[in-house]
Amino acid sequence: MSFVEYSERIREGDVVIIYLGHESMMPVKVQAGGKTQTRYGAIRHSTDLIGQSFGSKVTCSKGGWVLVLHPTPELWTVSLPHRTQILYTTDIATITMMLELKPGSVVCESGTGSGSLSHAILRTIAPTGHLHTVEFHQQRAEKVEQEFQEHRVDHLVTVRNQDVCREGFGVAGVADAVFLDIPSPWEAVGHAHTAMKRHGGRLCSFSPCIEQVQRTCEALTERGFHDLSTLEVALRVHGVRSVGLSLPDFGPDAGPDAGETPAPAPVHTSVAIKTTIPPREMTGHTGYLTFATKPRT
Amino acid sequence: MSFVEYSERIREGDVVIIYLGHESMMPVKVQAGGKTQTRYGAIRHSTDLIGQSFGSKVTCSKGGWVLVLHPTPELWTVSLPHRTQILYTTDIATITMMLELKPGSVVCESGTGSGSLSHAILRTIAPTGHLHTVEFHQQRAEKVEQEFQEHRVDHLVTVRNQDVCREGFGVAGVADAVFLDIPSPWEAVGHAHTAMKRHGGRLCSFSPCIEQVQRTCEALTERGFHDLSTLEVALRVHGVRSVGLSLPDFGPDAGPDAGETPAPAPVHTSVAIKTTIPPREMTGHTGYLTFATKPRT
Amino acid sequence: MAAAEGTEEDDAAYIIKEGDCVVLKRGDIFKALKVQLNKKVMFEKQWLFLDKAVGQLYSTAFEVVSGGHLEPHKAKTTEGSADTAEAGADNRNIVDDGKSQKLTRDDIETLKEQGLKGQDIIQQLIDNSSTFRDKTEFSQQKYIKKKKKKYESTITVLKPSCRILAMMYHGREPAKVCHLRHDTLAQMLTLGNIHAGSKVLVFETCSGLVLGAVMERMGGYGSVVQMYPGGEAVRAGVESFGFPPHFHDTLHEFPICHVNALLAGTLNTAPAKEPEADANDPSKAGEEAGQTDEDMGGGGGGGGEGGPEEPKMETSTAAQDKQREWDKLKENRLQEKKVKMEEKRKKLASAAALLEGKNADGLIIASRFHPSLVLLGLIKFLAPSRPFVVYSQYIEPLIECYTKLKDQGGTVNLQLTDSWLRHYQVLPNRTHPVLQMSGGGGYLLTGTTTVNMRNFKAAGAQQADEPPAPKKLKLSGSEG
Amino acid sequence: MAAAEGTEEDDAAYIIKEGDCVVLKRGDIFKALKVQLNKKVMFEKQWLFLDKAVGQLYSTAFEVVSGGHLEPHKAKTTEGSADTAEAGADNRNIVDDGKSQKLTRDDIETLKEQGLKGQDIIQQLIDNSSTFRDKTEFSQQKYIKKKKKKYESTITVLKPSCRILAMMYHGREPAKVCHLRHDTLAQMLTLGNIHAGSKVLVFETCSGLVLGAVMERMGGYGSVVQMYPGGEAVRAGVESFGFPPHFHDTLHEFPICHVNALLAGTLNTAPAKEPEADANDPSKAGEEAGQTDEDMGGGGGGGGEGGPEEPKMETSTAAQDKQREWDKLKENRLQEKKVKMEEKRKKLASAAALLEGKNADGLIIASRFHPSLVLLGLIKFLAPSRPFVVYSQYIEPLIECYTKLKDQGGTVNLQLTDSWLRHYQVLPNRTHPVLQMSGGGGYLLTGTTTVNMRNFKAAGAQQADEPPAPKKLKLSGSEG
Repeated sequence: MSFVEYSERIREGDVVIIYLGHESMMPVKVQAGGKTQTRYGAIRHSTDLIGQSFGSKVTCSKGGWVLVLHPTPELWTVSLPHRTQILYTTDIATITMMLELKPGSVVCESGTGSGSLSHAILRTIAPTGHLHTVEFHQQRAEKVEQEFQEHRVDHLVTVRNQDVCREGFGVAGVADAVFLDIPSPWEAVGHAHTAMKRHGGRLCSFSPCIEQVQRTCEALTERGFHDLSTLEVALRVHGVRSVGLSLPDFGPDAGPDAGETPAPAPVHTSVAIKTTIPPREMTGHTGYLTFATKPRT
Repeated sequence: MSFVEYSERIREGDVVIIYLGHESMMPVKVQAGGKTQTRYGAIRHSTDLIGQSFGSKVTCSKGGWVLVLHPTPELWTVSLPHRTQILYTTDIATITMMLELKPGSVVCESGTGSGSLSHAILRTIAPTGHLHTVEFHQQRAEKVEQEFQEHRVDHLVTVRNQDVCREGFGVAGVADAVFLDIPSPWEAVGHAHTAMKRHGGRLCSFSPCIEQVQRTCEALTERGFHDLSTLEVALRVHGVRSVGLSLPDFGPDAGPDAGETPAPAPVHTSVAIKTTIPPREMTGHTGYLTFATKPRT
Repeated sequence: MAAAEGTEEDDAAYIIKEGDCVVLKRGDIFKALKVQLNKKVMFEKQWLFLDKAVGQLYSTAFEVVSGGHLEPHKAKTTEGSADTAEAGADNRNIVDDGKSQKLTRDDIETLKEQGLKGQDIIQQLIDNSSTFRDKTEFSQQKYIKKKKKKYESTITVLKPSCRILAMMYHGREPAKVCHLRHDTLAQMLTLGNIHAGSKVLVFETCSGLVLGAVMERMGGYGSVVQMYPGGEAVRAGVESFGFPPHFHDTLHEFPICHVNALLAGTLNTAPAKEPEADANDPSKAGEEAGQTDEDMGGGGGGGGEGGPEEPKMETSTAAQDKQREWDKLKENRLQEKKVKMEEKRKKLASAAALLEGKNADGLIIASRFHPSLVLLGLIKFLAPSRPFVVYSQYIEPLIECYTKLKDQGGTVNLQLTDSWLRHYQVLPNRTHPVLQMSGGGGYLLTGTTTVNMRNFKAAGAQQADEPPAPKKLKLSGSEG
Repeated sequence: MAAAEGTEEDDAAYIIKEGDCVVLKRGDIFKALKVQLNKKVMFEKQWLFLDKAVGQLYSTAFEVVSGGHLEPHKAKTTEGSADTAEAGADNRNIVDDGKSQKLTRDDIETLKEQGLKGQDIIQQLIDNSSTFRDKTEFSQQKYIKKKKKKYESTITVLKPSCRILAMMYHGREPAKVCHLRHDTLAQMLTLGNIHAGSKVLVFETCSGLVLGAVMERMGGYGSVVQMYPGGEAVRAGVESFGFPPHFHDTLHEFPICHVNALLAGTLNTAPAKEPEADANDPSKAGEEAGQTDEDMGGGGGGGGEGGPEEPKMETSTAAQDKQREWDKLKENRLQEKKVKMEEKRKKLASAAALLEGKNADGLIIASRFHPSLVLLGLIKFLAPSRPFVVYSQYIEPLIECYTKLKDQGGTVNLQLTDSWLRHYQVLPNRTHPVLQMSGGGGYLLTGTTTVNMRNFKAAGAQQADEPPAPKKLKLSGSEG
């Protein structure tokens, strides 16, 4: 397995996703002799995982069972250890398309954070692209670098531990796309410009607050970026339900005695329909995505 | 008829709503001997309208027919002559509830504009409330005053032609609620405070741009308003449709000859379902509604 | 400039009194209750007494002090006050070692014992956090929110209103109001043109919230008829509005199991002939029913066993006494039952009188019942050119409803809608939509009746109420 | 700091060439076409020639000058430039008397004849409007937008991409892509984990847009199998992407009418035995099908009537000549037909070979077909632990789809979603969401296959793929 290539069977050293139930998943590094505790009991790596097919059921020591899934950037996003606020798949999907990422793209990213977006970028630009990701927090930079190795994507990525606003991305004239998720993106717009290819490219800045967007748009316009476009995408998950609707009883149609004696409390029958219900609460805002095009310079 | 009281039959002097088709309506003032041209032909007021029941079909001179409806603030909103951008029913409904309007409420409003919201306020505060509405544009103030008369709600409203930011609402300590729809609402916050009852009340400010909201919220907080809440409501109208879904033809199930000869282009059958389709474009933003409570002073 | 000076208002209307229906508010949480002296009430996992709120003004903020007593809170509302702290640009310097808070749990307990209020404790926590200033705004807010929930206990006592009760129900017990969101209720009241002086039919299974909302908008003028399913009209929520007594005179109720009979003209609202007794006064029914041309059925029963004021006659023996007591008890019970039945009959008669003219001005439906059947049954009571509004948590039944109305004709302006509601945080340099939003507020089908509705033709009159579209007329794409 | 210096790029890749697939852009309007010399093309009600774009760089903005020729536009992009005008606080002083514009129609025509460009004309209009400055920002924008549409003709020539083509289709011809919105397509590609080196099945009736989008993400690595209904695979939209030729080697096609046969192991992809001729080379089928263990059916037919290089033999008479010509024509036609059939057979064989292992890595469905039947038919070709994504313009069929998948088991992570997309205007003091927004982007059902999918049990194995929830486990409310 690797995060950029599917395999059929689990091998030692793989990272797999253990599916425990709806929206409950955990990543596990497979090691010969290793053991992982779940609420259904222990999973013994050597016998339960290694050599098994991805997508298999694994019976745990307590008799319960779980599924073992092939990792994907999307499953990683819902199961990774949070070291920061992370980007979720809805925004990631939009960013990937609007930055026009594809195999071979060279991308600059800052900050790396917990690496949620980084994995999705790597998946899309493999096997011939490269990601330059900058993270100012040393522990986080080290941790994510280790994860890239474990996920077998380290050959596609360079992690730099520096302040992008002061020191930039550490590359010049190479990037097809730049992504900014930092508190003051306007301070990094110049560095983004430097990192990008002469003939142009796409930039995206993610900011939760509109004031950040306003300052970033100003900086982008000043620096000569065009086609500025700020947008938001919100995902709504629908629950599928069978619900009963009561049928009203309007009483007997006619007859001279109708209404003479008080009718007994009528027994209402009901019909069942298949429908969806929205979540009570959904993520209504993560951040604004501002896209821009760097023209040829 | 009046905009605050239903009648069964059309009388001279009434304003009625002629329904020409979906989302196509026009208000008509009924006058003995009057005549109104529609695309279906002329309507003769004396014979076609006066004495007829609201909700009736009227056959026009060209043989086509239209419906004549009782006016309501909502039908007025979709048929009134626009002299400005107007507020629509979705915002109006939210404003009415969040300002806690009800019979007897005293309300201050500025600007009056085309009177779309004013009519809805009057409907709700009748028969014992009062609306003080301020419009700086003289022509508009005169026109709306005339409409209030024609709609038989003039006893419930005072129109003032002045600049609310400089001169306020012309009343003090009487309002249960204040509504602002002006370019710089922050300049009118003090006047709103003055207009409101000592024991408190509710305020709403409508602004299209977030910068206006920010300045207004600052002014409200400074002036001692609390429970600030900024929100947007967007309405989506669903079209009801019967659509056909093609059924895929996966070919004959088995048999040794299957695939021997190229299958003819299969004739797909389809199933029909009742469903809804969203509009291609909907009103995604009219303005931000900022609500606040004036505490007892 | 004609300045109308405000009249000085009477404070009495704004003072919290024993027996008042009030709403407690803490943050975004509401609870409706009646003010009762010496009564422990539970709010947000906290026991408290409302005694000390009595005599205070509405909208006063209280602190819950020891013993669950309320103490008026002189400072301004605390909401947002701690939010103005300085925010770090990012979290780069934060190491999560669990050592950033210098105050220990014991310290906090001591502060609490010293009588420090929630807001002060939070400020102490912030001041003693080595990392708070370095946290991003998002993290700071999360922190404050968490701590607020834990330490703050400012409670505001509010006068109930449709706005507050609708938010309360949707926030705390959405299932009790069929998940009707407050802004959707707002649309219903406006699209239904609910106003003073009209006659409105309401069919709801929303605990009375919708009924109460309609009554608030009617302001005690006009009539509301609650069309109810089952044995009894349910409307506990109406009580929470704390309407003045005369509002209730405008409220009528009619069990839908009599709808067909009423439409067929066979509903007998005259005093019932019971096997055991027929103590009824036929004149009363007419009195209540008012100026209606209703067919009152086969006339009332004869006189009865006398009124409740029947004079007592004394006897001497104990056995007789006992027998008499027994008889009396029995008779009282019978009497009570009769009175109740008579009341019920009168109610039915008065509601029937309102419905019989088939000239209601509005119809509001919001229930767990199939909206299509309910609407088609009740729309017959509407006058022409009147609005109706049907709420459903699900869209599918409203699609059916829409289709059937289109087929049978007699309505125009049909519109099937839903809406989304978005709240904003507006703070200097930290303005953005609130991160969590409601996933949905339900669906509405609205329309206007026409004269055709009355001469309702079962079929074959498809879309007869739409004028024939001439060729030049471009119809909007959103209609079938 | 390790600074990697960028290598100097070859401009050749960025130069517009004859025969290139390009996209024209004007405002928010896009049009995809091939660059052809001396060819009049229509764009936004304007005739133009692309000749002068050839040799220019991509993303160059052009002005359309007289004769429909393009002229590179040296200034910066004009978008938003006129928006920075000063705005009046309100419209109070505006009287709509139709006299506010000092320029007459003739003036404007004169300006145009003088060769004034659209942007300049608009500026002239603004300068000569007595009311523009007094209009509110909203009115100013409306004015500029209207005028821009009328007078501006700046056109940008872009290199096609999934982003641009998806916006183009949704904006101009939504019916051709089943109303699939570009952000929904973005979700599909990400949730489908589409990436280089995988084997992806696509079933679409979106003119090839979805297929092209998948191919772009695969970058020419791996295989895409278009599962197509009807007689021929439709994918005009793929052409608009302008992929390099080797991309097309990764594209395969399989008519769904052979799905059952393939699954039953009865599909014969060997050379067909035709009544008139059986010119087939059995070895070729194997060659194309590659390393598969596929059951090739009953073996290929025998040799044929020789290859196309059959030597010609001369004869003398005209009649013979005619006869010969006739024969040859006939033979050529037959030959052509055979070649075509052989190609088709080979295509089928190669696609069948890819499918037979039932080990595809992804499945994307976006069509006007009933998604439930399509998904249940095609999911069988997926390897376990692989994502699938089904798009539908309507939610109802996906509810059915969801229910059936739940019933039959073999999938997890089922999620039924829709999304909304909101654009913002960000301008000093005029920041707000764009007033118009899309009403809906369609619905997606996504999930992951499990091993069970293979040993698919028709029924009785309800939700067998969900681990049994222990009592302490709180399941989210959003799952049935």
